[in-house]
Amino acid sequence: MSLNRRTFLKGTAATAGAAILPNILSAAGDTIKLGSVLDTSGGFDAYGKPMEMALRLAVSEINEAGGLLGKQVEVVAYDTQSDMALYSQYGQQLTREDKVDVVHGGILSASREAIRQTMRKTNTPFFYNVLYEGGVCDRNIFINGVTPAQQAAALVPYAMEKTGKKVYILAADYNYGQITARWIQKFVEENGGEVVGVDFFALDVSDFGSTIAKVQTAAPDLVIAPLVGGAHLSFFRQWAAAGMKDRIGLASTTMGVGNEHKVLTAEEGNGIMVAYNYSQELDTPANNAFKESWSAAYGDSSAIHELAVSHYQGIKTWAAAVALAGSMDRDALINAMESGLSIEGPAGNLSVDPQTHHAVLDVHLMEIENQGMRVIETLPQQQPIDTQSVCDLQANPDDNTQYEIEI
Amino acid sequence: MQGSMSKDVMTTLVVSAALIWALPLMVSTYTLTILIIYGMLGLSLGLIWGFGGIICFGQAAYFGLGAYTYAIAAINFGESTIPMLLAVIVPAIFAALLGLMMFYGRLTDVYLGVITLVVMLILFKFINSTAGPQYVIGNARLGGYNGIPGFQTLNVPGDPSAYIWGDAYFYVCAVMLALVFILVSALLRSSFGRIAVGIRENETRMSLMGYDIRARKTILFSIGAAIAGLAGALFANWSEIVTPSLFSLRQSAEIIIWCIVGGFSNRVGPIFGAAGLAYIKILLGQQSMVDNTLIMGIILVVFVLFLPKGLVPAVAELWNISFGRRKRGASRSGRRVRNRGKANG
Amino acid sequence: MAEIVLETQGLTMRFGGVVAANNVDFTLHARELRCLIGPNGAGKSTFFKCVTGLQTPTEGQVFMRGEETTQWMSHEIASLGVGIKTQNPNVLDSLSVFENIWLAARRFHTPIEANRKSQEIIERLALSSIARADLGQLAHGERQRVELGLVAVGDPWLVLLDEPAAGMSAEDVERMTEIIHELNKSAAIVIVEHDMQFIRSIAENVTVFHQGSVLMEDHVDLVMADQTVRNVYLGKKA
Amino acid sequence: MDLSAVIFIEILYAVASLIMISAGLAVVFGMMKVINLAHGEFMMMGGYTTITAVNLGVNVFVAMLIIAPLIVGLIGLVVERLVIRHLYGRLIDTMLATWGLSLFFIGIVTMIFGNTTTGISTPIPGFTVGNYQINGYNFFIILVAIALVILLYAVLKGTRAGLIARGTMQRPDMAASLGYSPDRIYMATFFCGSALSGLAGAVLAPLVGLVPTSGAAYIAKAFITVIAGGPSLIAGLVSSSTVFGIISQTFSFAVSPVMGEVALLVAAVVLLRLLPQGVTGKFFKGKL
Repeated sequence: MSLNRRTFLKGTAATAGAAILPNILSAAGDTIKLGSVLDTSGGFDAYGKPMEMALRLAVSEINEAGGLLGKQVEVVAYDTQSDMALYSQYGQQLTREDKVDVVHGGILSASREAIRQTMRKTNTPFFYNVLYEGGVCDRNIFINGVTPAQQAAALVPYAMEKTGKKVYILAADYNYGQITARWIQKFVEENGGEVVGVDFFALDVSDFGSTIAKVQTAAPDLVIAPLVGGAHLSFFRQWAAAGMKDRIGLASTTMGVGNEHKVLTAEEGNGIMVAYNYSQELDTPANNAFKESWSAAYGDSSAIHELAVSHYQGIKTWAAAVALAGSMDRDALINAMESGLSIEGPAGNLSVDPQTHHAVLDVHLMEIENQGMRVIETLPQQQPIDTQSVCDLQANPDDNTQYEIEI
Repeated sequence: MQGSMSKDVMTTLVVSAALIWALPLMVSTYTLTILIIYGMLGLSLGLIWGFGGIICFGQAAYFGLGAYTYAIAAINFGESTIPMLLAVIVPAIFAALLGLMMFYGRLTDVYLGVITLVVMLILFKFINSTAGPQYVIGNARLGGYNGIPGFQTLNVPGDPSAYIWGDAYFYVCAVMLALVFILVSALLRSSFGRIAVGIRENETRMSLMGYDIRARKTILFSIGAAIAGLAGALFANWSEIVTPSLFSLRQSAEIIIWCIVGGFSNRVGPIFGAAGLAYIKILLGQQSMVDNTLIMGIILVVFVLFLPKGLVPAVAELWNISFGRRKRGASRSGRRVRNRGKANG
Repeated sequence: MAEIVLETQGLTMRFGGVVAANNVDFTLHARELRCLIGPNGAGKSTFFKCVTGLQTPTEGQVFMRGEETTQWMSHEIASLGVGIKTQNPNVLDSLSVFENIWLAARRFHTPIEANRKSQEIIERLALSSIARADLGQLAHGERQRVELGLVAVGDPWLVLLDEPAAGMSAEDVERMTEIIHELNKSAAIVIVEHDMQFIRSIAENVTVFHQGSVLMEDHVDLVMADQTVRNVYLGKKA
Repeated sequence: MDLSAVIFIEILYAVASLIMISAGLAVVFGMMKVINLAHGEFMMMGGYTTITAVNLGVNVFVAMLIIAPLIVGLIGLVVERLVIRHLYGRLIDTMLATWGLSLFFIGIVTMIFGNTTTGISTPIPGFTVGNYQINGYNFFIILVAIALVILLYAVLKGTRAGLIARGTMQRPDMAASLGYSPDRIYMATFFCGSALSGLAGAVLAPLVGLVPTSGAAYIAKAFITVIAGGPSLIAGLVSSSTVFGIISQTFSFAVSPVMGEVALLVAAVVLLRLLPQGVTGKFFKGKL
């Protein structure tokens, strides 16, 4: 139980002041305004709430350290309530009415696309700090989540070595799932393996009985499951309930980014192989310090997840760039970001790839163990090779596409 | 009864002109635009349910269909005039075909509700499963769950590079809503509209009078879908992205809730219900103290307990009590909806 | 002999194992007035529903002015110029008397003509004082009268009435009788009725239904005097 | 051969789970003609009740079969007294109210439990059929569904309360004319309906990833099943669940789970087009 009532109230109480009064404070004009759009209620709040907490934490740390360019950072936050139309709405509100200096936010790819063009048109720098399918090429946006190639390149060889050569892919039926499945396929074949089946599932499918039987018919050694969201969690439970866990290996590129592994019981989750930028179990000084300050702000640190840390690191990267640029000018900021900037975050070193505006970061191979992610191996400084193969913002600064990468 | 249509048009024009002038002084035009679009969507359901007695749980289907039709056509044509027309025609034809199937199959009442709901869910699931590269219409990738971004938005007819956006777009939407409202008013005053109300009241009687209720319901249903489709196209232009959530159960439920809150069976109720609730939702998103789902839930429950007739009828009643003028339309509508409930129970 | 306006041949209606109407042959001539009588469950209402298109008979045929209407729906039959009134007052409760009648008139006339026609019917049926009232607020007798107005406004040549006098006061019944006679000047009329008093006051010929079939068809006085008919009634009703 | 056994069991499971998720809605709709849009959230609360009870050390079967229905039934009772009671006979007002309640419950549960609550594992191990492993818990759900149908039948057919209930279903005014307070009948019905929803949520809890918004996934399916079943409560529930379960599972195996769901929906359209009053509007008329 990660967010009990007491800690929740504490958490919200800490942020309440800033949340209620954005418009009043903004009249002053001597603050730097950071806009935030996240789903902190409704179906995607498991992702959004910890991200919002990370945002508040990062901003209060920045402000305690004296702010940026001598000004305090003020958060203008909107709850999109898991409603796609509200992204468009608040995207406009942030840029036209609140006239914020930067926007951090968006969770699902659709929500990013709903506001990306608005940000571009209004010259508002936009940070999308979420693991996603890769391929966005736009000088106005910075993305620091891991992309499929970064994950699959690490996860597939490890999982195949541990289990065997025959792989079955079960993926969420949307952009992320489709693209990730292709990358998995590529890496399986590069490693001398064979993909014996690929199935896609709409995000509201929650009954996997027939799928589990089908997988057994194909008799793979390994199942890789980039499944997304609450309904898809049912797969992992039904897989365990059928007693499949000890027969066929299971790996995922998504399970756990929203702390899903804490919804599964220990016996259901144990042994699932994953690869991310962050794990709560990462035993580094940076992570321990981060967990401590999180606990100090919110009571305990169990709500932290991959996306929250990405968000935290995104804000810290932005702050570092503002300090380096020495002004709030958009082009100065972008130049600073492109200067090979890097920060040390809870998940390790993170640097900005000037060519793609994506991130070069550590990818950790992990196994789920007792509702935590045990780090097995760290692959340092992985390049976003998928996006790099299509996007070069140095050569084409006016590019404004989300590429679908041919493999 | 006759002759007051011109008065009706005048009132609509004056009131909408006043609102178009006054509201932007208080709320940003961008926000107003979406409120207007939702208002039009509410009106589309109010027309078929409130005045036609067609219980439709899937009105979002035509909203989504309009938006997708627009997006797909705009990508292929590279301009907006034909796509706007298609966005009205395609949902209307779709609804007409569905209506033929439903009404000629003698489906009524809650069974209609289920069919419309199911058809919407089928569309939702279909659009959701089109993420793969094989789902292409012309140059437009359907994009599955992530939807379709990046299509041509509204332009001056004949000049694809003259975009209508920002404040201008608000005025376009406002005028569109006023036009639709006048057309709906005219429709309801016409024989067709009065016969539709008769059918809502008592299908058997109307068919014993010699009216083919199947054909008339199909036409009305199709008109409702056309309006929803227009709202969908306007939405697509506003948000610049269309996603399958337009077809979702939640979207459909919200449309019904707007209409109930505003009051069925009067033309302005669904418009104000939609705009009001959507505005509350937008305002709520600015706080993160208490879960917004919870607040919305409490608002709705309190509302139904204390203003059971809907907002506009309640206001009208208050007006009547204060000024003592009996206005049949308003008081009657409240009662009718209740009666229908009783007939089912 | 006048033209035959309504005819059924071998009309049969089954519900599962129950035969509600059995092989009914029925003929009605222009401007004739006929009552259908019989105890409860005798099949007269089923017969009425089959003829008016509210139900489709299992077997047999229905003809109106020589045209077969067996499979037709109610609105198609009504469009021929047939006025129909069902058992319970079947009106538009939340609309006014005028609006009700106007809607019926509009089916056969232009809007302006319909206005005139509605006004005329309202005056003829002495409904002027309540023309603006909603039907839901009216007394039972008034609602029945309005429904007759709905039937009359289309200038029908055939009128089918199911229990028009049910639950009405003596005064209302008297008025109803007048209206029916008035209608009968131009239309053939079939009335399904229980109330013998009313039948005697209005009809000459009656058809007696029993157990789904036609038991007897003759002048009302002869029928009333018939021992079989009396047995059927007394046997069933005792 | 093994595969066909597996398919057969999965079909039985699909039918059983449809019966489970629709029963609560069927009772409330059948008796009161109230479309309870908070039905899914009652199920969700049944799941959370079970998890909480198990964490407090209660035996998992006791938690699922007794505590969850009881608690959710009581919540239903409170809701009925405070809100629904005022809205009887007003179909669309109750829709508005129950939609509001569903949002309210999602919010409350989120505030209490957060959105990452550890679930419970299935209490029954996996099961081997030839070369296949299947979910042993499926059998439990099938058994519970059968028991539920028998129980419903026994109550409606064999008890005085059942008799009153059947009377009320056919003629809402009849119970009143026999001297029973409709108020109390409705109260009892809503309690039973909520308890059944709670039971369904509890029994399915070990198989789904439970989050506060889980309920939304059930309401449409349950509603479609209930309406397609038609006026007879038990016969309708069983017949439409059977039709839909077989069709959706067959398509799930033959094509994909998404096609399974689409097939279910298409079947619903075809079914209602052919039988506009639902399955039992035409067959099993007048049966329970």
